[in-house]
Amino acid sequence: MTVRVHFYSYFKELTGCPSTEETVVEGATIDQLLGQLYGRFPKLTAMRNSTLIAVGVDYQGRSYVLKTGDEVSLFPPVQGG
Amino acid sequence: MTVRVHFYSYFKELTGCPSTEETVVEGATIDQLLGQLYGRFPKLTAMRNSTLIAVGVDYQGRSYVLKTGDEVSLFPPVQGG
Amino acid sequence: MTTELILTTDPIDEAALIARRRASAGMGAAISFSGIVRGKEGADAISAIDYEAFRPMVEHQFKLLFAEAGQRWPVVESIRLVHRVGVVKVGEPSLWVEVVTPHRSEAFAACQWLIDEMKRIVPIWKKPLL
Amino acid sequence: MTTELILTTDPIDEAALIARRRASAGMGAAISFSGIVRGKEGADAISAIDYEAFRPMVEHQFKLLFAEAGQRWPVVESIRLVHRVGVVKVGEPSLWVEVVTPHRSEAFAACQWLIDEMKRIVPIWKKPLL
Repeated sequence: MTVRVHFYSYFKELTGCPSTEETVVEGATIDQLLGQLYGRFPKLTAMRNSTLIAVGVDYQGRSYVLKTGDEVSLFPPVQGG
Repeated sequence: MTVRVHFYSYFKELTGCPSTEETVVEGATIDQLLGQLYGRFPKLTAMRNSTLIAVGVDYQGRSYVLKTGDEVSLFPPVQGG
Repeated sequence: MTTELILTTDPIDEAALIARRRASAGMGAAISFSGIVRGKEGADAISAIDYEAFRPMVEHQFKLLFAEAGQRWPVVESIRLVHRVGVVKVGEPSLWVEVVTPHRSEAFAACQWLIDEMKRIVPIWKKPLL
Repeated sequence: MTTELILTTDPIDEAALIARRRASAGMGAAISFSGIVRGKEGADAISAIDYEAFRPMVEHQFKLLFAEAGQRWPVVESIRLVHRVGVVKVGEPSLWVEVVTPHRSEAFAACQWLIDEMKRIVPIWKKPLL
């Protein structure tokens, strides 16, 4: 199955794109998705410990099980204000 | 010697006047002045433990030694805001 | 640090005060607090509060407080404070305080400290009107 | 509790926001905080900050924060928050928050909590412009 992944802030520079599609196996977790993305976008790995993850408009942890149609967003620490 | 004493807020109601003159001995302290005033204005005694005292525009304690021309102000706890 | 104190019988024009705000390029935070007359004093409904001020002492005590605020938070660039005297109707602000600082934590701290100290030592009193 | 969130590319008109403030007769405190773009980011002089927002998530996360603020401080009557997106020049506010409560302690506490939480979870990012 395929999920769309969006990048925000300087994650776009690290990946070179604002979003991408990634094919994962049924029942894959965000952790597995991240593993695949780190293979495609090695510069993202430097941010491994400070990457925030959302599915839709809610934060999710790495054990979240992906569903078809999920829109995943990855971004660095937020800086509003 | 004579000092002028001003009353603020409901202290004016308790004394019936906004200010008064009081004759005190040379070297008298505010404590002695208060003793005399409590004689003249017995209703003030009820506020004995919550009376604020200023000489001019500065707070003073009861041991302050009065000088000729001092303007003393007595008032209840303040309530700005 | 610049400071401004206004004691006035006129309504506080918050929009005009905001429009006059000055902040240098290093300032990142401006807090303004409005203290508004509530419709009740204890259990009683009131229509207004009559504020009495011992003006020269109010001015002097605020000057001392502003100076102490500047020592406690040397980064404060500006403090402005307006307090109504006389009759202030329910729903109108009786107090407006603004503090401008580089970062928000000092603005919040200094503004709260200033109001707390004002309520402790600045000779202003309230008389509720029914 | 009423809440209002505005994400806008336009300058924040604080005076107009103040003029639109509504507070019932039980409210005694209104705090407004303005976060202003500073002229330096670290050691570098900058001219502006470009704010990027993941808008639908920003709106959702603020909704969650407003609801939690209402649970933590049930006396809060109104929260209004405006955040700029896009380029904000040095000296202009990028954030404006107002909290209206019966007494000042809750206004200060809720306003600070809201800004702290915003900086923790609301997906907005800054890019300094030289």
